[in-house]
Amino acid sequence: MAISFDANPGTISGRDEMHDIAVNHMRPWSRKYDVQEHDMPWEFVNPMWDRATGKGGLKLDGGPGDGMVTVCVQTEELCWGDAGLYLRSPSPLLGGSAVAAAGTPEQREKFLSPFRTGKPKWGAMAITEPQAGSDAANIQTTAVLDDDTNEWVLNGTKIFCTAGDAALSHDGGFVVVWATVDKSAGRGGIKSFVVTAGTKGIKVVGCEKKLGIRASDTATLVLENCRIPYNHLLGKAEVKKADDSKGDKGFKGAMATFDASRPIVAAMAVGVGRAALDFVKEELTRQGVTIRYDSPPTQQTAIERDVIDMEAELQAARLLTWRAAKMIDRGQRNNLEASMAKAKAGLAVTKITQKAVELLGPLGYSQKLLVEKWMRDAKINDIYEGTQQINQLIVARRILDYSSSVLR
Amino acid sequence: MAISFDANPGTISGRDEMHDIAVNHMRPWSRKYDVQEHDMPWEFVNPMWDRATGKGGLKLDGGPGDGMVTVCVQTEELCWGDAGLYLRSPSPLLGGSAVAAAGTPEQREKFLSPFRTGKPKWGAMAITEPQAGSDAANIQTTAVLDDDTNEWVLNGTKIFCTAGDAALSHDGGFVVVWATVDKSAGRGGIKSFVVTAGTKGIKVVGCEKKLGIRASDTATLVLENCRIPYNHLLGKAEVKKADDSKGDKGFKGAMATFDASRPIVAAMAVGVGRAALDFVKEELTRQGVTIRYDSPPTQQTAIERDVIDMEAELQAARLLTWRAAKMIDRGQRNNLEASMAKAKAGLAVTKITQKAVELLGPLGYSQKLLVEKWMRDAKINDIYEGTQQINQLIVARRILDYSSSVLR
Amino acid sequence: MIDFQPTDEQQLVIDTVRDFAANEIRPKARECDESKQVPEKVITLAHELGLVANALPESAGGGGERSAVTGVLVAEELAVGDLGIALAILSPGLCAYPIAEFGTEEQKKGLAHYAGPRFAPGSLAWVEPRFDSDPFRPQTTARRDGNEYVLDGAKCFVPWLEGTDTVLVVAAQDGVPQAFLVSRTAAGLGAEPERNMGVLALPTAELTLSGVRVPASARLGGDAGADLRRVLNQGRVALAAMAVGVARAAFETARDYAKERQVFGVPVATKQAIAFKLADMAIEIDAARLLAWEAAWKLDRGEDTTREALLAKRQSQRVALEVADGAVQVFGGHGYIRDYLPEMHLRNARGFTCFEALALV
Amino acid sequence: MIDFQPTDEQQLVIDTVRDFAANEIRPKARECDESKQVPEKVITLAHELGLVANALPESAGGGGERSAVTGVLVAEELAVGDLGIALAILSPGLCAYPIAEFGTEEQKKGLAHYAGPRFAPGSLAWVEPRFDSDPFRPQTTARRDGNEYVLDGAKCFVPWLEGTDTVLVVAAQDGVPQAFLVSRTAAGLGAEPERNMGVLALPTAELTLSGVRVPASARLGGDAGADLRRVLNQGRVALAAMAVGVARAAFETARDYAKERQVFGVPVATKQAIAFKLADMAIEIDAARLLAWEAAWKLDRGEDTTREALLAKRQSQRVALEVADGAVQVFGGHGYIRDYLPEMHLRNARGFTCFEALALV
Repeated sequence: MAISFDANPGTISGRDEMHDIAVNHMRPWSRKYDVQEHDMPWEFVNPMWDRATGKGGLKLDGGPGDGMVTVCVQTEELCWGDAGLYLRSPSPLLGGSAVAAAGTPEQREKFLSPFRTGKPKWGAMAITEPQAGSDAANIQTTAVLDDDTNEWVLNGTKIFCTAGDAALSHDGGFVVVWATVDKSAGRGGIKSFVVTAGTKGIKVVGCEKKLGIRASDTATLVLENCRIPYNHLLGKAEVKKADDSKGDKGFKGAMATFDASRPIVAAMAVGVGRAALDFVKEELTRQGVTIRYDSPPTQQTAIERDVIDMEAELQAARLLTWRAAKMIDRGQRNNLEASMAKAKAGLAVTKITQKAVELLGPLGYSQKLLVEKWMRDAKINDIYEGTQQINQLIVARRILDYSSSVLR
Repeated sequence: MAISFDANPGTISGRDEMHDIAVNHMRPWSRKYDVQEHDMPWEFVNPMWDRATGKGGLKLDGGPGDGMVTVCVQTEELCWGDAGLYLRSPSPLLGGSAVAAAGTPEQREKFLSPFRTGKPKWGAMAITEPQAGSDAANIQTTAVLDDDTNEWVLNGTKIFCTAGDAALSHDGGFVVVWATVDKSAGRGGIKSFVVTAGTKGIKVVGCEKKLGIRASDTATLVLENCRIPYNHLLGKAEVKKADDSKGDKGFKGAMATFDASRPIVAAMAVGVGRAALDFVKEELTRQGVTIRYDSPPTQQTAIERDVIDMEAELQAARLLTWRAAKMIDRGQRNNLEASMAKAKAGLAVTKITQKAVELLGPLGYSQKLLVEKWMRDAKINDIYEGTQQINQLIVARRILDYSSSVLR
Repeated sequence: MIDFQPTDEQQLVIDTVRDFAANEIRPKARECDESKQVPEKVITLAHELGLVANALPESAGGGGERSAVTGVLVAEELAVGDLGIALAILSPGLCAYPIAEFGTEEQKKGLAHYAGPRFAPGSLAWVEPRFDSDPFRPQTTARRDGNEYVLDGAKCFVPWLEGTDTVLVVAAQDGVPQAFLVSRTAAGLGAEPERNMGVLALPTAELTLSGVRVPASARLGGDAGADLRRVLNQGRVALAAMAVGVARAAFETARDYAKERQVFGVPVATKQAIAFKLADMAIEIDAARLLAWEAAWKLDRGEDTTREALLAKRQSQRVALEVADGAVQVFGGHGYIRDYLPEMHLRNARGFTCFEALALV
Repeated sequence: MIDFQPTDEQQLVIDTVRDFAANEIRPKARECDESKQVPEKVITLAHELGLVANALPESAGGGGERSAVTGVLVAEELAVGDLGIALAILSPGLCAYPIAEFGTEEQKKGLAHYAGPRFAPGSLAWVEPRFDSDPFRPQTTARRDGNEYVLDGAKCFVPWLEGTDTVLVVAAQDGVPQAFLVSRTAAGLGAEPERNMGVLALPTAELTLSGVRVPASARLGGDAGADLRRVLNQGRVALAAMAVGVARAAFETARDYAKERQVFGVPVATKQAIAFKLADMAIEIDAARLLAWEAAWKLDRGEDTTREALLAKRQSQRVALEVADGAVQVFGGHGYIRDYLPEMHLRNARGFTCFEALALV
């Protein structure tokens, strides 16, 4: 092992393949599905599904030990194409991550194998509730075991469920729902359950109208006596009563899903930021404005400095992302590094895309170009999967060695 | 009354007079007393004292209703000259503010009139203690009334006492010491006392070596059975037991001194910031670099933008300062606005002076020029009289209408 | 004397407009943003307040009380309600103010149109649709040809309300910016409705001018011309105040939400990370406002205000963006959805860097 | 494969230097800053670690393991101890590295001097004493005159340790930067000790060169010359790593203080305003480090690294300043006094924007 920034050939070919999809199947439809909010973007979904399920399939592995790095590189590429469409990718998405992380081999086979064949399908994860916000420990959705039928009965409301509508309205899809089996146990009572498309008692009551990523369906789900088989529980049913400052293995296990998903979200952010930065640089070049990396101090233009700083910030975010991803590939705990990457990428890309709009003047603000859209899309990365502030809090706790009860 | 930025003639002549002192009696000695830390800068003190006590005296009033604004304008001017020397001005300084605000007419006459005649003298205020930091309510210095002698007996240690050494080592000087007469009363027990130069039981045990404002003596004082007459207490002896969320009139009264002093500290900051910005602009002009306020967007240089932003930030800080000062002249409560001015000025000027060093390249970093000194001097304004964070806290409480127990 | 207190009359105006913004404008803000339509009824009601007419000469039926300081006070309060609607309400001033200040006697006859009982929208075409649009050096040109001027070029962000009949077009004549009164129906004038990221309640157009001919008398100020730099500065000061208004709207929305929203069992406003962010917003908003006031005060003295207007606009547009972005963060997930206002404030705030002369004081 | 893990050998070097910085350098930092003297004994001890010699060719008695990546790992750790002392320790490389990479065979004979058992300071004169010092376009000139070069100009921030016998002077020859080996005692060479805001432990000089004559053989690389842009980039990457080191020193100091310091009855680190500030510091430090690593890695591949070195240096010098300033704030009043380290970190951090080539990797 040695410090290296040389991507594996598999990573590079995976990136190139995604770039091809981004250019041919995403960019051409970006504006259409920004305007036609929530419509299913079949022009993107169909070829994406064909690639994923076709011969050769999508390469999701860059080679030995580089799997998650490759996923991040590919994610960046797709979100360079269009972050909203990316989130409508026919795939298990975060629901898949949860099943992969916490499911038994049988559960993985049962819920994930349909994604290798047939018609396009989607997975989703439902955590947030109307009154909980960032406070995942305060989940109100309940799961009660009906001993007679050996079924879990779920009740509650979930918001901000990305791809929740797509997941539930296409056969073979599923949503991983977080619910408590024992409110008195606090975090210890929180478990995750797989609810498949077609299950009775779960329904999509609406999709949010959003600032950006409008191609993505952000669903509100209501569960009313929604019954699922016992073995749709991910992990163990046993509740560990946890005092506030330690324990919580179950909850921590569930939260650990974020350690895997945050680098991916960070990579999404980097992709959107790069889209904007690439475009700005190309446009400046077209307009005859050169970015010098060795300009005399008194002659450097404000634009040059802006672009140089944008490049540095983007690369900083990207490297933090890869580092957090690489730790997964190495089997190292990356809770701190994942939150660092997410916090940095969300903020950096918010600023980069906002600056991109400014640098292009009136053109940047116009919907004739996609730059204004990228600014709107980018902002989600500063918010979901833990806001900027939540990730700062996680980083702070780790560097200070404080528990969540000491620093909150 | 109307919105106006037209200074009174009295304000302008007061400013000009201070500018004259700054140019002739401060700038020439700036570097000397930066190097000879803590030495008494007589080259500045003597002419300053002569002006203050001479015929005509220092004009400290800009005209009806503009007294505090004029003080701020003059303070800016003197700190444009040298903030370290300014803090060694032979005057009652913050101690004077406390006496003026909380003292009886007799006390004012007794403690302040010596400052109109004789040899140079100094006043000071002693609040901070080694373990208290920003927490003024946690003062450990005690004042006990000796009923037999009708004297207060003070015991404790004070740090960060600006001009404390000068105040105690020159006849007629005094230090206003904050102490508690009843620890069980919390903030309600905190009172302020005047300890005059020559009093037994108070001694200066050292002066801090500092980043900047090295001409200013920042003293550590130890009070050991220091006895002072009963009537050296400022305000009433009565202790109001205060529950944590309201009451505290005594403490609040004491804290109100800050409402008057914070605009002055803000003005000091603006003065240092202006010194740096003026110099940068002059130097750029000398070097043939022009700052255009109407440059074409793609041709604006990074330096132009830096300077324009520095100007805007400095003026923003100045206007917030004047507003907070003007409210005092109007008899309005300015707790919010004073902290806003202090927070903004401290931070803005920290950044302005840091940027000034950068803009001058190697020259900025060299001690051949004063710019590096101004950067060091400026930083104090982000720290004393409540750090940036303390003032943000005060602003936050006010805008949210939260007490100090709810938001801390 | 240095003072920060509006006159009693100004305070009355502030209070009136603040109420109007809260009760009439704000409730329509989201709906107008989504439907991309200006609310006719609100505009009519606002017109009855006489905010623009008061500043027009008495000879034209106005109040004769033009004041840039009063202008910024009004502009901020309106923008707290909604930026797009505020710009629509103030649009008559885009033609009327420059005519009142620089117009020939003949041109001033048109002022009554804007001071009258019916709302008459105005329009000013300054910004140009290129990445390096330079307000001091328009590329749109005006060439004298006999007794006419011929205008060529392109403009964007041109307010284009229903009922607009005249647009004041800024063009370089021999390198110097001048303004020309152009009829909406002039031959060679094309107007395409625009779609931008924000300010959607205000209809705007991208104009193309291909050999548009106007009579010599259509040049603002006739032979004397006009001081377009001053008009630009009036625009920058107005926009500075409106950016402050947008920032204030975002701040107040975020503050109220933070006090209400419970997370981990307490209002999020009790968390230092949120409380300090709100404190910074409040400080920056007040600071930016004072810069706008100072620039306005200087405009009222008739002095060159290029520097002060630039400083005020730069500062307030930065503050508006940061505050709106911060408000989105305070709202968390809700900040990203269009049921709440912060995302709209963010989109609106981002526009200021490229806005010029969308309103005047 | 993309990877962020140093080799086992590098990890050993990191651990060794980290211990050395903590145990030998840091305890001397304040004293050396106040006395403006370099600690001879520490330098000698550091020399025994062979940090520079390891990177020199085996033919000269070195370890033959020049690696920019190893260089940034070492530079950061040393700078965590103290910037001025770190620069002194690495100073032999200022002459030795460029000679090893670009020197003629004759010049390389001098390398043994730097690889030997006794510490031999090096010196490189790049920055010039003017506000717009431009490392790519030095104004100091070299003119060929017969079998000699004549050097004219001025330099500043020139490391000038006791025992320095040769300084490598960067000068423009026909507009192209080249480097020349100049004896400390050369006629026409003046050296004035400098006093700057920070980095006081390192003795530096301002040089004046008035018709300084050196033999043609003194040009680095002889007829072939040297790639000074590469040397500059090596300097920028080294400085980037050292800025990360200064930032880390400030951060770690502030973090430890915040956990200890009680205010209002709890450690200040439990306050979000402080805790979030520390979190931001940690994030930015790690991000800046990775940029420095990437630039170093690219240097090791022999590619042009102008862009990456610029990005890394800009980012890390900004981070160093912000973190040091933040550390002063975390310390409050104590941050301003010289009994604690943050004020020194702030002074040192501020220098990076004008530093060039004070150390090389």
